[in-house]
Amino acid sequence: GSQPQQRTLTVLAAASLTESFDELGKRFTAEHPDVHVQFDYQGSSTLAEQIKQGRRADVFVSADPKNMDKVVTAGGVTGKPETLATNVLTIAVPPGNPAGIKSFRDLAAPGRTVVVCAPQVPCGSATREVEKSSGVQLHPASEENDVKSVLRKVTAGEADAGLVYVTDAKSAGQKAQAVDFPEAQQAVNAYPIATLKDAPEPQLAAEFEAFVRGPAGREVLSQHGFGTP
Amino acid sequence: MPRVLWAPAALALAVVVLPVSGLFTRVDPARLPTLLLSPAALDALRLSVYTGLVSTALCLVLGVPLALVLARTRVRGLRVIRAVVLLPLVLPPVVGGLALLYLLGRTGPVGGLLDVAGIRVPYTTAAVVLSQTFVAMPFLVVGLEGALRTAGGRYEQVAATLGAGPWLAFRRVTVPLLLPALGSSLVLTFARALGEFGATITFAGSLQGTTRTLPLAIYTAAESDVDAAVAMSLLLVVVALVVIVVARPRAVEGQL
Amino acid sequence: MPRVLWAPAALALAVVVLPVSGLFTRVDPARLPTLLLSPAALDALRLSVYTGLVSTALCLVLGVPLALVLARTRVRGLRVIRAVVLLPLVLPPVVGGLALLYLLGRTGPVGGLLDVAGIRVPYTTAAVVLSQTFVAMPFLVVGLEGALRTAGGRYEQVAATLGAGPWLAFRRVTVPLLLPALGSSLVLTFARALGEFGATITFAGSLQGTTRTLPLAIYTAAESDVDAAVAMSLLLVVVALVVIVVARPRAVEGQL
Amino acid sequence: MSGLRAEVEFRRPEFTLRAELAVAPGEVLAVLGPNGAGKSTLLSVLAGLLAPERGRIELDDGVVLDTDRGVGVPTHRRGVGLLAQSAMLFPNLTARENVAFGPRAAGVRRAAARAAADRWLSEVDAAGLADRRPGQLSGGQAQRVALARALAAEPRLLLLDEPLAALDVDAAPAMRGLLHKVLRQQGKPTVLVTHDVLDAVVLADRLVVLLDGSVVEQGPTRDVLARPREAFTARVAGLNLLPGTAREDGIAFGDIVVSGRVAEPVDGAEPAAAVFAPTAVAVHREPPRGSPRNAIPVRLAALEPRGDVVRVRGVVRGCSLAADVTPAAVADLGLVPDEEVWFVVKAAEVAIHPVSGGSSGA
Amino acid sequence: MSGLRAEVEFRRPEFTLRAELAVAPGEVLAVLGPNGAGKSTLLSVLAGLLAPERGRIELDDGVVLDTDRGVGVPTHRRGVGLLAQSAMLFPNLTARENVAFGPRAAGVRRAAARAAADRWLSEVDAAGLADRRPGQLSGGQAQRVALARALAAEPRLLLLDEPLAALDVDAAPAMRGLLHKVLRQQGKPTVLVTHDVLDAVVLADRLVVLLDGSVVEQGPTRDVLARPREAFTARVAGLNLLPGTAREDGIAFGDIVVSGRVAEPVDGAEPAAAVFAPTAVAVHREPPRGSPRNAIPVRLAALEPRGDVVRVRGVVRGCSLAADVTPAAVADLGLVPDEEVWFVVKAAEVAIHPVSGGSSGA
Ligand SMILES: Nc1ncnc2c1ncn2[C@@H]1O[C@H](COP(=O)(O)OP(=O)(O)OP(=O)(O)O)[C@@H](O)[C@H]1O
Ligand SMILES: Nc1ncnc2c1ncn2[C@@H]1O[C@H](COP(=O)(O)OP(=O)(O)OP(=O)(O)O)[C@@H](O)[C@H]1O
Ligand code: MOO
Ligand SMILES: [Mg+2]
Ligand SMILES: [Mg+2]
Repeated sequence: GSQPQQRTLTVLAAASLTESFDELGKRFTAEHPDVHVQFDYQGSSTLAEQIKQGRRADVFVSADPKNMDKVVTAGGVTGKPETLATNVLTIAVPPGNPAGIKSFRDLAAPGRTVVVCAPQVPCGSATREVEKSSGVQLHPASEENDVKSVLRKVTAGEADAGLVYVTDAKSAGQKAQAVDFPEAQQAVNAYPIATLKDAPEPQLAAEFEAFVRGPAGREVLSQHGFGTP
Repeated sequence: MPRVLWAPAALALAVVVLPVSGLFTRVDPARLPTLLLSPAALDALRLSVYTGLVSTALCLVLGVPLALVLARTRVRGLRVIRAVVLLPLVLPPVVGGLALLYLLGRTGPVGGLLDVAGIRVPYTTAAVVLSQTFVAMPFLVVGLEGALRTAGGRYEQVAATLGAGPWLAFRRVTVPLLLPALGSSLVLTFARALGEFGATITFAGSLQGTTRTLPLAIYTAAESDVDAAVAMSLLLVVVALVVIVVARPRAVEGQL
Repeated sequence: MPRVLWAPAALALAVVVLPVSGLFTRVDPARLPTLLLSPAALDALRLSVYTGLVSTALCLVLGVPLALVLARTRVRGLRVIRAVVLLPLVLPPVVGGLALLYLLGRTGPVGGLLDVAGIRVPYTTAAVVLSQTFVAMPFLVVGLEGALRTAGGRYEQVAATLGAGPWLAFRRVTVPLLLPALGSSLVLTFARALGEFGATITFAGSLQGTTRTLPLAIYTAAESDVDAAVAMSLLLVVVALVVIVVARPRAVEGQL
Repeated sequence: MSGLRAEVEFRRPEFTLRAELAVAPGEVLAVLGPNGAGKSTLLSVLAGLLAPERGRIELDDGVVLDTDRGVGVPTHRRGVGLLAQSAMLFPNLTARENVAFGPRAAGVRRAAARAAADRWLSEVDAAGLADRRPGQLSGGQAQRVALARALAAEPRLLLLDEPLAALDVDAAPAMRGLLHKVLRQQGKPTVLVTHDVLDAVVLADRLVVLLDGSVVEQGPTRDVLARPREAFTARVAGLNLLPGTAREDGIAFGDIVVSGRVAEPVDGAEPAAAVFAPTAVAVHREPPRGSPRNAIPVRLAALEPRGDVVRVRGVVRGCSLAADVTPAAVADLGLVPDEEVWFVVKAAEVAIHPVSGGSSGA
Repeated sequence: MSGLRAEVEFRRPEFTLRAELAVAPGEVLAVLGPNGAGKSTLLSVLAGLLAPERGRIELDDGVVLDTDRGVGVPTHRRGVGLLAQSAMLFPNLTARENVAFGPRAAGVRRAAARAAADRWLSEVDAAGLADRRPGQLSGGQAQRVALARALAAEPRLLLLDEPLAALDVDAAPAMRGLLHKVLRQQGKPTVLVTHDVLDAVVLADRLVVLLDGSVVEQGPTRDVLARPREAFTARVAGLNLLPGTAREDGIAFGDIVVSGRVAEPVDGAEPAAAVFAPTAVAVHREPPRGSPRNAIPVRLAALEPRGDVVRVRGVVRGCSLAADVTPAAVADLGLVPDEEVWFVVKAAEVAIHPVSGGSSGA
């Protein structure tokens, strides 16, 4: 639409938020017809680096506190980041669970092809924590750079199991099943949100932040499998 | 041509054709129109073709002279320059994007100056073009330089004896003789620009209509819907094929 | 060479050199040894060089015959084949990786057969090589085909009048005449293989020592430590430069 | 019959080559003809580098081409050696390696092939150039090496396209002598394209004249050159040929009568030609009076010194005649192009030949 | 002086070219020499395609090269036209476009350049080829177009490298005539490399003979050819030259005495040469008895028919002599290479010339 006085809000969000934020964006625009919300979904660390290099945007949502901290340290945000949502690991298996995986321990059994995230990325560090606390040592076939790559291996039938976030397993729909496991609670991942210091639209940014942290946000996020604080 | 060579040639073709054809059998034809005609896909297509053409043109205008310098002059340290030109080839594109960001970002030496002048390059369509130019340039330079080395020199001399200055000889003799190589180099350059992902997403970000080219859109789509990503790849492939099949015959297959 | 062309040539060089040099000024020399000599970096380096060389060799063995077929024969539908060969160039590497996965994965038509035979390609070093071969093949084929078109045909005829069969003529006449183009094409091919990321991570995964090549390691490192990533890029660049500067002069700069 | 036997038809837009020829082993067939007549094309067809629309080529009792039966032996198995108009030395090989290429292709071991190459190089007086690359050779040196390369391959059929054109006065006769020796010794059929009638006379047993893609004359060299039926052949042979209709003791060329010795009986009013050597022609400013001579009025076209004489070219009714006179005579007469002068020739020096059909003419 | 004035020294490993020459406007300088003597190299240096180690070249009163002062005008601003040994037509342009290239480069408008090209193409009798690409031309046709291209550029200095070598008997004289006309008309200096003494005689005012990179003879064409001081020149001129030491009425060549007409006074024991035409030489199996003739014992090296005569080559003490005899005589005598025969020549036919230094020899 080309209303006069169209305003644009730019949101930089972790890639795992793609579906839920797309929907939230639509709802927000419905409430503010003069606002166009632009999303850029990328890995949190890339976004953090871009903000440090002077990227101008209004809102940043990181998939982990670490990358948010980088931006905070660089003086990139106004106010204090708040936790927007949480996410926990689950075991994604191909439909029908051909390898018959029922627990985290099953993943360590020989002959199973298991794919996880690399320790450098948030889902990988969560995996490490679960391994440590449960004492189960995994022998993954691959340590992927992002959680979607893990999921892709599972949906393609190339892995017997993959450790992904609950939200990712959910987004796969029919192509994957989730096997939840209790040890996952040892590594709950938090998604901090903050308004950026150089925000061209600080007012709108605050409104958007309030909106996603409010009831609408909570509803959509939990629909997609996120936990809410 | 030795007959034996048909076997490896067929195998080479298979290496390319089998995976690609397998891929496209997976696309659900019923969903195809919806996937391809979505505003996101069309915006991405438009942006990709536009930036791809602009950056190919940039590579042409800047790269041809560089190839000439490399092939025709005897400056000290030419070998080092030649190696440097190849760097974007081996640099992972993401690192290339970081490099551009460090140079032209607000805190970068050049970006800082531009910022004062009120010009901001990162996260604009110009940044997409720059990323693509950066990664695609070596394709043009290397391809042309080889061709320039094998042919041309003697004909340029003939042109000089007919009174043609360097510029005329270049336009009327060197360029036409170079056309086949230029054609294939341009195809490679354009293809590389069209497929560019890592440097673009790092340096230009990924905003629909401004910086989200087809590969970026495919990547974004792949996060949620692999089928959509594959369908969009199909779009990219078709665009590339059209460009190649339509543009190439004259430049490349035309007998010289 | 017209003097005017020095200006764009210099600009072309700047497009490449400035970002890269800026990148390296950001690396902290004190941390460099630690970063580069970490087992992760060394493993990745070893794997990258090994797979890069193997896949370049594969491209050579398969791609040269294909280029010959494209340049020297008059089969119907040659133009389509030529366009198809270019597909990996434009396909986003991730999609290429998916294609390989669908073909050679456990559930794929070929992978299923292999699985029965107890052979598994994904997650192995072979998968890395295949990914690199897939994306790098067009570089060899396109580069060579252009060169084959411009030169060689008449000399092959001379060889035939001297009693040389196609194979001998190929080995002793075509190949030597092709060396400059082959040299530059091989450099491009190797560079592309060395920098390959998307297809590899999709098809082969990323495991230190087995499938995590330098670009994958750089990517992984970039998630947590950009400086480490840049340092490793430096390593990749140095390797590539060594290969180019050491290997190229004979093949490319040697006067023919 | 062994040797070469060929009948080919090759078409290009605006050009068709039709030729039928036979060359016995040890025999040399010279092919003459103006630029663009199809000489190089003929050699390419014989070598198998160009595929004729229609044709049949037999070599040493084997069929190497038969378009009717779909037989087409590829070049490298025909055993033909072709020395092309441009040397086309492999730029990446030294002169020696170039010459050794043929023997190597024939399976000769490296050392033996090198030795053969060195032998052939010294035959063409290029032994000192063995280690040079083609780019470091002069034009004539390259042509010599190419000749050595063609000979070293010891083909069953040798095709030579102007092999001596680039050679200097010392090299050309030496090379001509070498070819003479080699071609006889080896007992192979040879087809030799040349612009130099000398090559044809020295080297060839038989002669074919190509004009615009067609064979217009064919026969033993001496016969063809002695009794040329085509103006081109006559000019090649260095003889004048004036076409006309037969008369009692000569020919009528329009209102000009040229008398001469009738070599073969000619019926009156049949087409015939008067043939005479340029050396037999004197140039006069006035028609000579009261002596039994032929006097032909011509317009001077060109003056070309040839060694110790000057060849004076005159045109009469579109027909070109030559007279060889001393430079002193040219100076005395003050000859200048476009002047009208008289070409005078004694009847005893003129031979009258019958000419088939209307093929010869001005 | 306007015209060309050059003094150059160009070095390659194993080869050095040293030449000093001057060509006046409208004058044609022919350069003769064996293959590899440096003729093409000389032209390249004059054209500016090769940079000599040392040298100075003046063209029309301007200095285009002076290594001492660091002057080096690039080729395209020298205004030289070079017709190289190979045609080197631009493969992507038609014949007409090739010829129009020079005029276009000189700033002539498209239509005018086309017209000029067509004019030059018809001058070289290649009008019908205007729309062909070089790949579709025969060897001789390509050379004609290249000649037209070089002439159409209307250079200040014309450099021609064997312009007529590939042309047929009809084209060569015509082209020679064309060159003759053009070169005089245009009043430009021309350097013409040739292997054919005929070209030199017809076209050149002066002659330079290059041997192994050095100028060994230089002077008006007739003079040099009439009194060759080098065996090579003599052979080019078609004359025999027998070096020796002067005697009262001839020369002594080892124990062989050759008498003749002394053209210039020669002091006894000075180096001198006997010069005589091959046509003056008779071949005998036995030394002729009782008649005042020179009889030189030779070993037969080669027999080369030349049109209506056979050139018989004999070698005496490493010195090559030629005799032109009729084929009938060759047949009668049954001459075969390697035989010992006598070359007999009347003293009246032998000219005795003084020779400078020891430069001439066997
Ligand atoms: N590749 C080609 N395509 C089209 N026409 C050609 C081609 N090559 C030669 N021709 C034409 O075919 C005819 C015969 O050419 P060819 O080369 O056989 O002549 P030639 O007798 O060898 O002449 P020359 O004495 O000049 O070498 C000429 O009219 C020439 O222009
Ligand atoms: N590019 C080169 N590199 C090295 N040596 C060369 C090169 N070109 C020619 N030569 C050598 O230089 C000498 C002179 O060569 P040039 O081409 O000038 O001879 P030329 O007199 O033109 O002979 P021709 O009559 O055979 O054409 C020869 O010995 C030749 O082998
Ligand atoms: O930053 Mo992510 O959501 O783990 O890709
Ligand atoms: Mg020819
Ligand atoms: Mg030469």
